[in-house]
Amino acid sequence: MYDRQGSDIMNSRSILVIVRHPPHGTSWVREGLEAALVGAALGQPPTILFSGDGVLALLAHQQRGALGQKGSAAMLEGLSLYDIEPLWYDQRSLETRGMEVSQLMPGCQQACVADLIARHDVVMSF
Amino acid sequence: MYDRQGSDIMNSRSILVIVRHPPHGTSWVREGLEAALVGAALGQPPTILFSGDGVLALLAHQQRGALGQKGSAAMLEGLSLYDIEPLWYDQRSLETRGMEVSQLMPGCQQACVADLIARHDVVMSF
Amino acid sequence: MSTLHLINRSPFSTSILQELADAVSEGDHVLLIEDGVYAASGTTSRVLPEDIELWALEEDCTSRGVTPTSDTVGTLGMAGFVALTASTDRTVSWF
Amino acid sequence: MSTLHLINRSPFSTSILQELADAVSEGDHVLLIEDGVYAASGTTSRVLPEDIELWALEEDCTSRGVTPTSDTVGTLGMAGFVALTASTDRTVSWF
Amino acid sequence: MVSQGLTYALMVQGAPYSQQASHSALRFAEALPAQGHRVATVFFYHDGVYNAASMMSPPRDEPHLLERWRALHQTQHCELLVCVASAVRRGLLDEGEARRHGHPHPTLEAPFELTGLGQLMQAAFQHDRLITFAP
Amino acid sequence: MVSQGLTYALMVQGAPYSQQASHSALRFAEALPAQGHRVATVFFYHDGVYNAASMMSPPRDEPHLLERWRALHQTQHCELLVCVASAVRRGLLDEGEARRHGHPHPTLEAPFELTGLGQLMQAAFQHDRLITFAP
Repeated sequence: MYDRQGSDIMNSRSILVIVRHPPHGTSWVREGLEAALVGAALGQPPTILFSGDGVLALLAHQQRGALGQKGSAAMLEGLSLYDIEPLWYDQRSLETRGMEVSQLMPGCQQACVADLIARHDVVMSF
Repeated sequence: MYDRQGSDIMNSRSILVIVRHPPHGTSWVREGLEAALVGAALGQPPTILFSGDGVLALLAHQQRGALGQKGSAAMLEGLSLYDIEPLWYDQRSLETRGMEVSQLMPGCQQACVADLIARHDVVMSF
Repeated sequence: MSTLHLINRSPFSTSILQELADAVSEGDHVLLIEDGVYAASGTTSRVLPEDIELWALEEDCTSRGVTPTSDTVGTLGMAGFVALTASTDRTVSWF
Repeated sequence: MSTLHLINRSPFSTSILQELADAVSEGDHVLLIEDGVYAASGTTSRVLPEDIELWALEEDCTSRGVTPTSDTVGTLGMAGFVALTASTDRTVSWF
Repeated sequence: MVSQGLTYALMVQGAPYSQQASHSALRFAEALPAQGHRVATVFFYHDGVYNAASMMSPPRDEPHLLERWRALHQTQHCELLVCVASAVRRGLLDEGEARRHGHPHPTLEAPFELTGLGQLMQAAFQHDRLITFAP
Repeated sequence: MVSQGLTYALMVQGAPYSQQASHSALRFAEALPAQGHRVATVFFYHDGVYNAASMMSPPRDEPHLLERWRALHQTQHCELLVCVASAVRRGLLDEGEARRHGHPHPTLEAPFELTGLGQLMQAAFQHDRLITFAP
């Protein structure tokens, strides 16, 4: 599959994955992260941005769900191993949710959303 | 199926159907109305309340979707034939959406939501 | 006669709490479950009148790393959730 | 270099427009489709900066009985939707 | 806590694996007997009908929702009712519907049953409580 | 309007019959050729995978979404790719996956193909535009 296009095409297009939904209640966060991980495995780590309720996925001290649902915290902590770092977040989304930077897991960094979008060729939303 | 319980049980429990989602974009409105119609066919017409984005289902002059989707306007106009009337709406939801009563289809009436809920035995949400 | 109101969606991306504030009666209970528990910490739930009891489902708080504001929000296990549905007259889901 | 932002959810029960206001750049386009077209009438869309172009998909307005506020919102058919995705550099969906 | 046991109807409107509604409904239903109650009817509506997809094959380290519903049926003897209009358009057909639509094999099997909305309304009339688990 | 034709990838995340996403994606895709463009890849993810349910049987007066996707495949020669991880847990299995999980019959058929997320990322790298149709 990797051969289907030249690697110069691969390298010429940058991808931004935006996560805008909260973890646990739906599968959006996991699905966005899985797409990002596969991009990294193909040699092209996407940029990842948490905005809106997506910033709730960055809260420290999360656990598995009561019925054994995995959540997304473990995946997030592993992203840096695949050169997906930092975990960009929208500061305004944090503020409107009454959250402090100190509540976030390690590896998060404040983003300018408009700039991030303008700097990428393709944007995927989850 | 109708025989499975005595009609006195049937008549002793009142049902309120609350519609809180907009029409067209999802199937919630149609599904709520279909449940209400079946209740009426069983001889027990539910009360129906439009709140939140549900009030958008009451806008006059709606049409079918571009791909032939039916929408809900025709169903709403037929409810009175099944003794489901009036179409109760939450005035505050109307106001926060910048809507006027004059924009609604015929047969709508302002509700006190807290009272409606307290007066029914069972509430179904769509 | 009282009602249990279930909220399972994030209070930040929806206006459910504002809508609910007009729909509750004195003595009603509100239980936050699933993504609704994000309303359990901070000041989000202040739009609700003070004569209603506000609860959050403990297991959904735990998985999300949410600590309820203890003086305004009680926490319940699944047994408490069941008990609330039994002791109230009806349950309304807001989503 | 510009971006097309697609909005398909009701502006009344979500806070997407407020979030979008910080995410747009000068020259970007915003297209309201599906339940997003409820932002096309009235003053809902005023939170967006004035240097972006605001559009609503005509067929979704028609089915919903929505009349866009003509001095601030343009209407487009499906051909116009396609043309916007071609003339901008990327499309972002907000939902 | 309550001396007399109540019968419950649950309406499940959330799709499995994308939304928590099925998980919450199962957790709730499984907690009923400890207080003397039981779930009598589960009605699947909206995208909740997908809970009945008979070939559901989750990874081993994730909950198998269909098996959980089947276990609930066995322990509490509840009906698992699936809205027939919602199911058939989405491709969930029992043996009869499969035959009627010219397909050789069903995609929905017992203990799940395709039924009309009348069964939902009757469950609401008949049981002590109706609880909706939505997406 | 544009002199050179573009290739499009569509990501469809909305479930059929409960959300408008599939309808919007189809309307959009069908409008591409008039301006010289074409859809090269449709990738179904999240509850969008249910668009590929092979026994989907809507009432006659409603659009048959599976048939519309099939027609799109024929006219624009696009791939119809379904995320295999999302599909299998939800009970959508092609012949190989059905065999592997001990089921006698598939619930997903050509022209739909089960593929990994690598194909989604490659479509994003390869085609000129990616448009997401979400619930």
